[in-house]
Amino acid sequence: MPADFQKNMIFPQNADKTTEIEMQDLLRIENLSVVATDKKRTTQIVSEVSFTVRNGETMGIIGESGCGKSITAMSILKLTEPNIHIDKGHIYWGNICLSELSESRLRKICGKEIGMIFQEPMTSLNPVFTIKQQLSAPIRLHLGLSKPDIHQRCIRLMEDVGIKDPEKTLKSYPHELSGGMCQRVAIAIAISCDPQLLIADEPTTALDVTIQAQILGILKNLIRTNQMALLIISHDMGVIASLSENITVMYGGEIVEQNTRDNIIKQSSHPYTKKLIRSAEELYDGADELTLVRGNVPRPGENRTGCRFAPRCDLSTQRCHAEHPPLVQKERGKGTVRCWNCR
Amino acid sequence: MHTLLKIREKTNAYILTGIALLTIVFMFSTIGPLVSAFDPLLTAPAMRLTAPGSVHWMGTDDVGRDVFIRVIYGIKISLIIGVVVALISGITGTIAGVSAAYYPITSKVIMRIVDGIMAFPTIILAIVLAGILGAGMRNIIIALSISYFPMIARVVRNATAEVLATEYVESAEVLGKSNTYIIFRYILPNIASPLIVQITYTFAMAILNESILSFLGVGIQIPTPSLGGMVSDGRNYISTAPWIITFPGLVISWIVLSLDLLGDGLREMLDPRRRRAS
Amino acid sequence: MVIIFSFFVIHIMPGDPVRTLLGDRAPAEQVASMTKSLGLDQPLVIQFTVWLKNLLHCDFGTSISLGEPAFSLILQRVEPTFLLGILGTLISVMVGIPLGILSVQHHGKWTENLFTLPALVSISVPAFWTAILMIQLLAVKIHLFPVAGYHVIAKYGLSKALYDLLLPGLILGIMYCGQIARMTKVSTLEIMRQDYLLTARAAGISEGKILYYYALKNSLASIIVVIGYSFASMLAGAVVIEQIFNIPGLGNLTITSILNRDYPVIQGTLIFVTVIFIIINMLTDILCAYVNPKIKHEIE
Amino acid sequence: MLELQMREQNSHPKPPLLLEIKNICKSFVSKNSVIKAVDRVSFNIHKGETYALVGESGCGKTTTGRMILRLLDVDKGQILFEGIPISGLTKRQLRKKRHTIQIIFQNPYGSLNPRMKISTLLAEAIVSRAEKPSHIRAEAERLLQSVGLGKENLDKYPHEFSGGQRQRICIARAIATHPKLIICDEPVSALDLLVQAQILCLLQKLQKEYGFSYLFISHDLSVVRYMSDRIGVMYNGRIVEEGTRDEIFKNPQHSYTRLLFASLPTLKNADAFAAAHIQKDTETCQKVLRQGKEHSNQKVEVSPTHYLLADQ
Repeated sequence: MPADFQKNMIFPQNADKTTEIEMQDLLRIENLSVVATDKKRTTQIVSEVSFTVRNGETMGIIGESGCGKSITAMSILKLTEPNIHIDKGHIYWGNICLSELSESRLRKICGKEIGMIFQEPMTSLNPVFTIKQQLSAPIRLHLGLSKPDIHQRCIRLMEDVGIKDPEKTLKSYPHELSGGMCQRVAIAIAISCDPQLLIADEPTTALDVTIQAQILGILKNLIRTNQMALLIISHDMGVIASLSENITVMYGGEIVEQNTRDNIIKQSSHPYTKKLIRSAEELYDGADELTLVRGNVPRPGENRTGCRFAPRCDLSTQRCHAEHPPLVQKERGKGTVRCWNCR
Repeated sequence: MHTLLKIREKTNAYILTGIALLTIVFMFSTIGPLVSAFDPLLTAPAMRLTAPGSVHWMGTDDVGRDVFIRVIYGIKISLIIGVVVALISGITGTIAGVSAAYYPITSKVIMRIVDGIMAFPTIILAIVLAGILGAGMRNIIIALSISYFPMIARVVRNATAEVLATEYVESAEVLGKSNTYIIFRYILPNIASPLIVQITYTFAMAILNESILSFLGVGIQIPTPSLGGMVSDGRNYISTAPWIITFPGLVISWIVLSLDLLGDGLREMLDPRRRRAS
Repeated sequence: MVIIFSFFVIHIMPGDPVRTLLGDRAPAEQVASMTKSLGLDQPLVIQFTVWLKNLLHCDFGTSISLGEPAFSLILQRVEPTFLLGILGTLISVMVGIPLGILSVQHHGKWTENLFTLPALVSISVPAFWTAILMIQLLAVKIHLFPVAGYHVIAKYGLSKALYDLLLPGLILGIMYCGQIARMTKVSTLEIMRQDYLLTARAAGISEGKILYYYALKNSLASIIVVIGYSFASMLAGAVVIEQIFNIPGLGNLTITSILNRDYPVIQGTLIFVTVIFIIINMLTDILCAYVNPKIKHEIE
Repeated sequence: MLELQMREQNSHPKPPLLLEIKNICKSFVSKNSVIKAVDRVSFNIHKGETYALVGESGCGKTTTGRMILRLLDVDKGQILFEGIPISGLTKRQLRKKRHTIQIIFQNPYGSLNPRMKISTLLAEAIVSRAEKPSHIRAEAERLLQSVGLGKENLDKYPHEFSGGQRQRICIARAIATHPKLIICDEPVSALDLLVQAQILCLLQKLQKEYGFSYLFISHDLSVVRYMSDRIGVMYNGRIVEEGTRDEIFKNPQHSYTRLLFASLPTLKNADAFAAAHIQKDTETCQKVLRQGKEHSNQKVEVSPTHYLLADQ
């Protein structure tokens, strides 16, 4: 089914046009800026973020807390708090501009073409509905299957995410399941209508390492068998590295480097990425001394002349403090980087 | 200074409106006696049932007493009862609630008593208590305080239990701090928000219920002016002299509404979940 | 447990009940004989067991002013009060829940005040005052409703009884709808912040369905608690309304017995109302557990 | 056991014992069942050493820490701190002893009283020390500086700081009492990677400076590797394997320990990692799960310092 899925895909806007366009770019984010407004001021949380997720491809966004990675993901389906909204830029799903779509049409894409899972498995399922009720709701809504078909599909989905006793689990309520099980169910809900893209926002952060490994395994398996694209967001380099082909590194609300995974891990350019990789390696592989980066992550809304990493960077020059570097194509090799000192 | 600024930043329209409305009532009741030449108890049969006018701003009642000055005194009594009930039930409720959360054995006893009292509907309890104790301001205060302290005790107990479960209280225990220290420096400051909100509501409810008690004749006794009692007195003259009951009723609603506004506003402002989000 | 308390609360009261009954100037021997006849000279524990034994036989003692058994007096008066409570609850639910939901829907906009202010006003305005004004306006002036009184169902049928209770029920309903609206708003707003609604949104469930079906089912448990509580308080709050509308209900009985110092009846009504209060609490607990299985899990 | 200890002391001259835990048990009773949170756990901590308890959530490591602090009482067994049984102390004695063991919690947002200024928070800790310094404020400034924060922060409230900074304040509070043992309950798991490194380094630096011991509780093997001298791997309330850091990392024996290692995502074989897990690990996990419930009390010794619990 996944193979001809792409061919049969019809967009509600202009059905005949889509068949001609080569569906390469699944999700394209262009110059996305997100702001938070309260009574008195607006704070820029995400600025000029652009990236593309192609069909069947996996993209990982890594960054520390407060770097805007989750907000970026949430803005795609407009799931942010009401006071946080897109200021500039566009989000394209194929050739539909999601950021200009009406609420009701956006909801038709949510769940059907794009699935999403969240960080806290224990709170991401509704406590007053059974697993079956929650799992069958999007199936009924988007696919309009008959009751026995829905049940069949539920069972299959449960098996897909590695749940041993699907019939019993379907009847239970979320509080009767463990965190790992809840996350499996959440994944099942997200992929229930065979979306082409799965957005996973810190899917394993709240889980134990052994469970994390299982969930990562399940995700890997799913994207391979369903030929699904994945946008995974995490602060954990290990998680990102194990799932994504391309990596976007975010810092202080903007992209600092973008490249394939191997290039990021082996020959990253930006000082921040370097530090991040180095720290991860040291922790995972064991080191007697840890690399230290002084200072703290900038808070959204702090003054923003110059490079955002400059105050913590060992290589920063006067120019770094004075001028904000643009995100440019690297001179050698693929990828983009935002730094005055490395091109 | 810093906290003051923060408070101003977060103050919402409800609180401001509530405070403004309360201030007006308060001003009214302080300035009122100074500008009005009448005595709240002085009857003037000749002037009975006079419509509101330039002399009697709110008219006169069935025995010719000036409604305006009686309303003013009624406000005073209502406010005093409200404040005292809120304070008494606030303090006893806090003591009961904190000790119930803190000491497991006391907890059982106190919470049984609290549950026992709360099993009675508040108004019935207050009426019965006031009926048994006899009318009069002191007894009303006692009756209302007994009726309301369980609610506060419960709120305080739950809030305290929440605070006790936090790691910062544990960190104080690990430092070897005494229970008294923890209660005063850790628990009380951190349960202040829900407590203040609950006390504000109690204030409002006490005023409302005092007027009900007085209306039913088990509250403030005649001839002392009370808002509820005035409505009761004016009942029979509603078609001829509606002003007798209109003004006191309006004033009760005014006071209670402003306190409820204040309470809702405070709750919204002090809500820990909102604070975390900001 | 609570029954024990309803006994002791009354006995802890300051003042000798006999003195209260007979007045301060009653002769000493009359007080003594009265005390004896009421069994008040015996130790508290024995008094309590006797009282409890009688209680099990639904015997609250005999009314002093009316000379009838308190229990049958109470039973006679239950009908209008219950009917009034049910009517009031229905009205308050029908007004309160929509008000609450609408204020959630308009949360953060100025229009929110359109729905929260009426709720606030309904909590704040004293019911006895509105009742009097309403009678004057709707019953006396335009004869829409009967002014006062009550026709027993057995004699006159349900519709007549309901017609009598419509205006008082409306006033009670309006009085308590504020609380229901407030709870609906607060708990639904709380639920709307939960992560699981994010999951539902991400699955493409429409915003309307999320509010009316998903979130409301979650907040239903706390709304039910308030409904149960306001039904119970309505039975109590009927005290005032019954007085004004001259309805021969429980509240009316309470007030008369308090004013007459009719001690057994006071105690009887108090226990009766309390037992009903407890039954309602139990019912709401069961209902909550049914609505929200997680609560059931926590209780177990 | 005793023999083992003696041999241990013969082969390596070790610093004196600070904390001895002997067969402690703790169960929690809920209405339906009894959960054995900690089951026959024994280990020792020497002066100046870092002992790590590794395990996943619910394995009983946090409960163990809380029992050492006597925030919880033990059901069975004994905890000796400097040879004195902790459970035997009266409340007053305990309060006087409190300052010798301190704790750093996982969540830096919940472990500082939000209504207190930093200066008060620190002063509160300083005065509970046995001998009090004459200038509390000066001492507070010194403490702040030693955890890498400026003294201008003294008059701020906790909510003005980031997670990493708050954790520094927690550390300052913990060391303010001059403790002999600090229990670090997942001190970095709520922090970002780069901040984690900062805090871990700070903890190491302070240990060198003050010479206290750490009981380092964590679920994260990579953090543990950096911090610990000896490691106890906990599973289902029991220590299933104990050894020095190198022994555990180079030669893990128990299947659960191995599973933990296998679950650790790395950068080197990232691609293979997740792929490998889908088939292999559900089976391994099931096996481990079965084993965990049926451990005997018999210890299999790998080396004088390295043992594991035998399957039944």
